[in-house]
Amino acid sequence: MADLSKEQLLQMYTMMFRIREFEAQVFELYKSGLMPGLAHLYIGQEAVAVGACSTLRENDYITSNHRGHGHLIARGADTRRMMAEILGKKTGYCKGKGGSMHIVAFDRGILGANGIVGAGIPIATGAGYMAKVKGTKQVTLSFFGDAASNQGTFHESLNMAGAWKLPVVYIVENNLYGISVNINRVTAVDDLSARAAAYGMPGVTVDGNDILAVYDAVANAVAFAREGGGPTLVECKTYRWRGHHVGDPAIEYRTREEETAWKQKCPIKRFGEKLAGEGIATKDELDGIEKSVVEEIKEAVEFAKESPYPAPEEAFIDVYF
Amino acid sequence: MADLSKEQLLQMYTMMFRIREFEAQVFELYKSGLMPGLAHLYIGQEAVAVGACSTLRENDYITSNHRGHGHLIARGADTRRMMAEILGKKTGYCKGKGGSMHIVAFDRGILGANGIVGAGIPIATGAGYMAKVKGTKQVTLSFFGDAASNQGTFHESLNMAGAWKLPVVYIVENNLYGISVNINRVTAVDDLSARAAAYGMPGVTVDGNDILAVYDAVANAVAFAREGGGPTLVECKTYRWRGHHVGDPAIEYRTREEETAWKQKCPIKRFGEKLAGEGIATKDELDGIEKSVVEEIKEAVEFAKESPYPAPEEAFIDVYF
Amino acid sequence: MKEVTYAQAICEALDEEMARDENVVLLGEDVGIIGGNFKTSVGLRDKYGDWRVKDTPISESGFVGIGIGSAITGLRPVIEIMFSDFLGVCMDQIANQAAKIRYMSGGQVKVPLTVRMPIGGGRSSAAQHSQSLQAWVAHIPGLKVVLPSTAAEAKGLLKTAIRDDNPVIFMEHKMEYNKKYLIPEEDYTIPFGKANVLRFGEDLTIVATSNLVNKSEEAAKELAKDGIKAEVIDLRTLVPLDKECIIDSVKKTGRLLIADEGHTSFGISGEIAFLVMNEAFYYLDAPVMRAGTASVPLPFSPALEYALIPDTRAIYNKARELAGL
Amino acid sequence: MKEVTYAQAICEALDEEMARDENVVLLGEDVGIIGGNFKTSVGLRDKYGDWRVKDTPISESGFVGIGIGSAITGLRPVIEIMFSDFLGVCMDQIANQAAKIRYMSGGQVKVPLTVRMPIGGGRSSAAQHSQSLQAWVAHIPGLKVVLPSTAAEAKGLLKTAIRDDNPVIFMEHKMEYNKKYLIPEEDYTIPFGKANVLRFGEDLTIVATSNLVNKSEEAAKELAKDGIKAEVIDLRTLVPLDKECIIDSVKKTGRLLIADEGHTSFGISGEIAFLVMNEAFYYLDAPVMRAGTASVPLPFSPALEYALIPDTRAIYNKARELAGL
Ligand SMILES: Cc1ncc(C[n+]2csc(CCOP(=O)(O)OP(=O)(O)O)c2C)c(N)n1
Ligand SMILES: Cc1ncc(C[n+]2csc(CCOP(=O)(O)OP(=O)(O)O)c2C)c(N)n1
Ligand SMILES: [Mg+2]
Ligand SMILES: [Mg+2]
Repeated sequence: MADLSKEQLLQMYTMMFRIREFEAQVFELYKSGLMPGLAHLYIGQEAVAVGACSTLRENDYITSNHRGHGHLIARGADTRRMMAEILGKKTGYCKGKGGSMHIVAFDRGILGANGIVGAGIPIATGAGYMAKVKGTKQVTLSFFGDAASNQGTFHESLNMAGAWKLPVVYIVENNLYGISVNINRVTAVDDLSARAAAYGMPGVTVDGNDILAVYDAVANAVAFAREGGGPTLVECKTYRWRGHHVGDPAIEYRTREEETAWKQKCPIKRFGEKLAGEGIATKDELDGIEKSVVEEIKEAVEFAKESPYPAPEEAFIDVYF
Repeated sequence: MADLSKEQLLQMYTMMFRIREFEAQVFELYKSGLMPGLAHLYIGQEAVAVGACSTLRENDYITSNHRGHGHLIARGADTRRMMAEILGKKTGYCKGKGGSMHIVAFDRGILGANGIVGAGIPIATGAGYMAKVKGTKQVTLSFFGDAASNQGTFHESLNMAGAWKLPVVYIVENNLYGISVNINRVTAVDDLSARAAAYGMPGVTVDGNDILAVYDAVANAVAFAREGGGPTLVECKTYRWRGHHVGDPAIEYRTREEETAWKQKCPIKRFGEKLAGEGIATKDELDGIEKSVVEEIKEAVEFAKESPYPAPEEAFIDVYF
Repeated sequence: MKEVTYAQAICEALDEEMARDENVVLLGEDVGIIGGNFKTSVGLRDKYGDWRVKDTPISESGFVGIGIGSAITGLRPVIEIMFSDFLGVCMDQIANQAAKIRYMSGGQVKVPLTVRMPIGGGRSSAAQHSQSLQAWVAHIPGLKVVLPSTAAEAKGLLKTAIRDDNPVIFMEHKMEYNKKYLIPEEDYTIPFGKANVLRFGEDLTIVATSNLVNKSEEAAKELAKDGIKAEVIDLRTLVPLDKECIIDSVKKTGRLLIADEGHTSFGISGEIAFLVMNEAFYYLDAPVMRAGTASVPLPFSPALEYALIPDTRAIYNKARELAGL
Repeated sequence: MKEVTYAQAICEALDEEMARDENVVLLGEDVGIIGGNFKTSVGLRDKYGDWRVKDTPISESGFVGIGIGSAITGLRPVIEIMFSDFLGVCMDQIANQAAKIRYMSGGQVKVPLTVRMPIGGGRSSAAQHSQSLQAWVAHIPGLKVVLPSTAAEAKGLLKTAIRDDNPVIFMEHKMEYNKKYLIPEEDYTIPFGKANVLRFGEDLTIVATSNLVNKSEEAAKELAKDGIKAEVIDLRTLVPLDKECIIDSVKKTGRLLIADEGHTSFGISGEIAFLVMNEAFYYLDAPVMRAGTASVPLPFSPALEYALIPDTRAIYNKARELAGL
């Protein structure tokens, strides 16, 4: 953690906990019937989003996927407007038009979550193309899952990024499953980073539950991209604690043992212990952070609940013919 | 050439020359205005189709692409019905409905040429899935070009074939160009066989102008597939002597030097010299073969020219609602 | 008769056809271990094994292509696309390959392929998981398009689809999966191209698809209270289309309302209106009307979405307007 | 005025817009070194460099997505798809991403993207290279759909498309590329949503798209000899659609023939017929008719293909029938 100040480290801890708490409250809202539709919780994968986004500059970009809350929060999206969007309220980022799977926060360089698996990858590559053409030195991070790496868009995008040395870092969060399907049943390679070789770009696999390992790997990739070296494929091995979405009990397709084993590798607990262990933060400081985050998210939930729904006629705004 | 009898070797020579002569006559028909539309000539790549198809059994399958005449002839399609199809006649394989890019010869296990780049790859994979499910031990060869290996269908198909060990051999004919675009301008890897590693399957690159090298590589892959070992990606480096299609002079995007250099590596001349050099066939035998093939193709052209066009109302046959 | 849900009826059709013909296989995302995202193949993997009920990677173009290649070479595959919205990632295999191969080959090969997918809004699934894209596939020659409105139809029509030697796009409605219906005990199939007249009437005709059929029936009951006798026709299949049934009804009633959940603009209602205008022009007492989804992407918020998707009330109101009330 | 081909007019529009705005870039297969498969970007790579005129791999989903991502972040890309038939391999990026992102984001982002592609048969290109798929894109809210019928229109409408802040699907006709036309010398644009009345008449209206506009004009000349005065309307854009122009004309003539090369079945003619029926029902003296491509895949052999694609004679004959002769 050489190059990270205490402030940055605590900020990273805060972000991870903010995601955890945010998702916990989304789950509550779902159970209490206040959330329309479904949501895909990020709990267990916090180290990936936070480790990766901590390497970015203000004007960099990210694209996300259906499991996007964590990426957005890590990139600094406003939890109030996010929560409002998830409840379908007018005060949400998308005025209620997007919902959990489609949150865009353009002011934070968040080009969008996406409901189509693999569809954000070419879009991220396009942001990279823009940066290359205009020489803006901006870097784009593209977050997607293991299963998305089997979509044609993954292949087509990484091939072009590799050939044209576009400043994009592809982050595949390998949480072992695409809904109910274990990656080993549908893909013969163990490390998805091995696919980088097919595109002439570096590929690296890291422990996705170790935020500092993620930070280091992505920081290198971002620096490489910014200097014109081209793209990198970073595989982060991790696990989603909850079902595929809030309504999935995840009973049939994975074992309780597997779940417990991974929960023992909790990325937040682990990072907290490291910070305490190395005397960077006291237990009290961390507790203090958690308390204030709980408060913040409680307010976000209140804000979302109290916000009005959009008026029906607003459905006809924001589309052009 | 250990395991190949003289008869087989001469058969292979005959096939290569048959393709060369067939394509030469297609070009003539185009220039004389007798051929509707366009055609993509296989001249220069004969060793790939013939070397690969010579490894197959009667009931095996192949899928082809837009540059398909060579694959079909190598697989034993009737040159008369092919030529008739290319001229849009009723006696053609597809009764004039398909044309050069869509010839199917189901009786020869030819599942079809294809006008959509990369689209034959999943179809070949499906034939492999059938063979796996039914345990028929049939193997499918899928022919496609370097540029097709950048389509999402390539990625999705090879991933499934690798994961499920399907009996399919993927043959990428790397002739350096997709129309006018050199592969090096759009892809960062030199050997496309390197992509096999992304799917957990063996990958091999061979000299596509050396028919015996192609034969050996594909024979191994076919045997491996037949025994349940799964798919292989075989890259054959070769070159198309003509433009992308009969109407393309191929002036702007490649040099005359490059063309000459490759023509000096003529796969037919090379194989003929080897056969003569090793005393397997005399110059006269080879000349005899060429003469009879010229005759055969002349007849095919005559047959095609004399055949009637389909009646307009036939357009409404073979489609079902 | 027995009571099953729409999803169970689909599962029964798959089960019966797989038992009947070992060449029938099912491939799709999550169709195996968990029995499908909408529970339409529960228990089938245990019964028929992993090869005949295959969980696929997220590679729609690839596995639709596997369906085509295996169909041409001897299987009778059923492919599940998790949402019809995902047609976008595999449209080439469906529209340029499956639909055209038989024709392009001059009839040498047949493609006994069924591609199933849910359509419809109403679950706050937003713009990429709520579309009803029947207009895309109905426009492509070589594809049959089926839209079952009840569990009984879903089962009978799916069995017909699986036995068909040509590609069939089978569109199920999301909001129907968990609804209970009575279906026949015995083995049965329902033919394509034969619409079902659910209710007879002289005042106006409502031609409906998928889950708007049920809503149209409800609307008709309301209309009856107003003294308006509406004839309700369940199209069942868009391709083939039962023109005769539609025309005969309109000739009788002189008024037609088309109820289809797709976006109205350049959707399927235009074709039916064109047909009716050409075959029953002088019988029409009023312009053909339609109830469909407004032409904007489907928004997430229920506050916005519900207003856009036609419901019983919308159909009722349009019908009253059509009747001149 | 000066004489240029339809292809050159497109090239001029690209050149002028690239010179005017450095954010305009062109990506597609073979658009660079050889200046495009149909020669619509000759010389542009030499002039603007490899990054602004990019030869892409055969990865339509990927490079349409590059168009979207770069459009959202500041470029104004023009993407060339070599044939409209290939929409099948990139429809998700076009219909689920480009068309919906602005809406789904609640208006936070705009997508100034133009996607060009040729449509049409007549070149013995067979089933996968001859389609006119305007019905697919016109059905999706969020996409503008443009079909220029002449070189002058191609240039003026393409410049408007490039300057538009929303995704525009720009469909060029293959058979037009090498035709010569006179176009204005000076810089000009043509607005979307304004149809062009090419010929005035009282007896019937022909509403046409793309290269059937020219054929409709020719047919109208023939009809004039028979004493039938046909009004010919060039739609120019399907979305936005100039309803007023169509309705006004039909109110005058009472008879409408729609000429569009797409497959007639579930194609765009139904929507126009529906519209006219609803807005001019009592002015119609006869059912709306249409000239389009029969609903079978396009066959290769000229002997089969020509009979299926509407030509001047087909339009003429339909019009006579419509006029009651
Ligand atoms: C093209 C497409 N196919 C299928 C789906 C349905 N779907 C949504 S999420 C998902 C699994 C994605 O798995 P992965 O990419 O590993 O991300 P994770 O959910 O594990 O975070 C699937 C199949 C979709 N949204 N888009
Ligand atoms: C999806 C799709 N995109 C583009 C095309 C146009 N096209 C036809 S052949 C071709 C180049 C194919 O190159 P390659 O795969 O290397 O085969 P080769 O022509 O070199 O034999 C292209 C771009 C197409 N037919 N299909
Ligand atoms: Mg996953
Ligand atoms: Mg090539």
